[in-house]
Amino acid sequence: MSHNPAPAISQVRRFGDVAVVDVQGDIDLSRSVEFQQTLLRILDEKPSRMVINLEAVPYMDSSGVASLVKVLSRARRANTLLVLASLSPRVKNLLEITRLDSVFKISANEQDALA
Amino acid sequence: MSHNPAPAISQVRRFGDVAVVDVQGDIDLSRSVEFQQTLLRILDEKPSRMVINLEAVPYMDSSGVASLVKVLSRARRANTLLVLASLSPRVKNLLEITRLDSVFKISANEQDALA
Amino acid sequence: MTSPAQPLRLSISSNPSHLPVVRAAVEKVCEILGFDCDTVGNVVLGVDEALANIIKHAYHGRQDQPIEIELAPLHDADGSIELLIRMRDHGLEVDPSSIKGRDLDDIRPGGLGVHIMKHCMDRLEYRPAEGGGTILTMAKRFPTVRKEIGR
Amino acid sequence: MTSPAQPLRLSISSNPSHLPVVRAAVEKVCEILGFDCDTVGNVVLGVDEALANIIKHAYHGRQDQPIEIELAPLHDADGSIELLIRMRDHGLEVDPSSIKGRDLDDIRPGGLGVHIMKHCMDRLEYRPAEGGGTILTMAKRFPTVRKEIGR
Ligand SMILES: Nc1ncnc2c1ncn2[C@@H]1O[C@H](COP(=O)(O)OP(=O)(O)O)[C@@H](O)[C@H]1O
Ligand SMILES: Nc1ncnc2c1ncn2[C@@H]1O[C@H](COP(=O)(O)OP(=O)(O)O)[C@@H](O)[C@H]1O
Repeated sequence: MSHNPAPAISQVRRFGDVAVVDVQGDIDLSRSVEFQQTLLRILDEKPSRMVINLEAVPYMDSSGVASLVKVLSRARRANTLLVLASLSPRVKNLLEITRLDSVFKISANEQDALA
Repeated sequence: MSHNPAPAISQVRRFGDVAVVDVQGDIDLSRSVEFQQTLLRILDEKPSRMVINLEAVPYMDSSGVASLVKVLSRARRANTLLVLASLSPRVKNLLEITRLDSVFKISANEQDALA
Repeated sequence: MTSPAQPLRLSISSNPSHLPVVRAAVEKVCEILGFDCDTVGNVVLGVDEALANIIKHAYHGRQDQPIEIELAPLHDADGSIELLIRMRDHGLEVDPSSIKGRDLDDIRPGGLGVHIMKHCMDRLEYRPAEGGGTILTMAKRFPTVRKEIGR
Repeated sequence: MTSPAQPLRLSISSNPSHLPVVRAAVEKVCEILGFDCDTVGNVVLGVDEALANIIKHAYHGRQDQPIEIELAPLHDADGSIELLIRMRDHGLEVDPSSIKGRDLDDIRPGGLGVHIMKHCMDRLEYRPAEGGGTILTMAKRFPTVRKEIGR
């Protein structure tokens, strides 16, 4: 359909040196590159913690997961704690299938991710 | 896809001689015949009022509207008051386009329809 | 990052159970193009009514006949987009002038499809297809309203 | 009222922006067939991963190449349904034996698609197509669980 896809990151909220990133819409091959680039840019500011709120992401595929893995390894080097929050059932299923649910720190909701 | 479509009427609730009919799912050419037949069967019991609750109907096309017009004319002959309740935006739009919003008695919600 | 418009095609048989699938695809195309919610609803409705008429009138209710649907977004220089929808059947050829909506004041079941299609779309054109059948072209234009601020 | 199974076809170009449209269509097909929610999600994911691989590997990221997708529900005598999904590309022919998932313990971006497809589908078969390109056949079977009581 070849239109500018809507940006994956709808909002970044900052609480001290914690960044909470709101993601919006399906993350697939048409949006994962932009998704990753924006996340890496936020990481460049070296927050102590980065919470990726996936509540508004009904669907993700392996390209989105690959972006998250890339961001995780960069976060580790930068000493940023990366937390995924509010996974929808399909995103949760994807992380289980790829056995990455034990690699990422995952919180049921944003409060828990900030605790 | 040619599978038995799910029945259009998910439930009929009776309050004295009032029948409240819960409809579920899109009503289009693949389901409007069954939709109409079931409604006419309920009318055969000559309720004083029949409320068709369309809350769970995201979409309807002209075949669904045709069924409703058929049911309305039968209801008038049977002295049953027919009320459509809880229209979704698209169903409301359809009735406006076809100018049938002034022909049907329409209530914003079920309570109003029963009042 | 705007890429050129690329069409998408669906081939279904004239079975009403395929209509929800086409609606889902059309809805998603409109969403991706950035159409507002009311416009999406109208395009979906217009396409559904056109297909229902092909099934009922061009194929007299036969459920195993082919229908091809093409969805082609056209990006204009002024930034507006037109979605072009082409439907081809291999059924009864029809005199385009015979396809018209009825008087809405005459309240009876049926006879609303053409009226709805005209209301929902900007353009509507029936023409005989080479090799038999009919090509129906429908178009919906709308300005690009994609916000620059993240949504 | 059961009608015979009829296939539905989608033709897209190898543009990732078409993926959401295919997912919406596949999801609706699965819903109509009565698949449970988890199964629907897995079929949608399996199809999306297969298409992403065609775009990335068979077409090396070129966005204007053709992909055809066929969705065919097969009704078995025992009341179960198998959804057969066939995808055809005209790209680089591939040695089916070279397509395999990687070790999941090796945590790095990428290399997950084939593993996901195998997990999501019951059957998966790549074979060279006549005239070039590849045909990928995927199948998902599940028992009919449609309740007799209205839902
Ligand atoms: N695709 C078509 N092929 C042939 N005739 C058609 C087609 N679409 C519409 N018509 C004609 O136009 C008339 C009006 O159509 P419509 O407004 O949809 O009402 P209805 O389908 O309920 O009759 C139909 O009765 C039919 O004679
Ligand atoms: N449709 C295809 N055509 C050619 N090669 C493919 C295709 N699908 C997968 N492959 C090969 O299989 C490998 C594994 O694919 P996959 O598990 O999806 O991981 P990734 O795509 O991230 O490399 C790919 O790297 C590629 O070499």
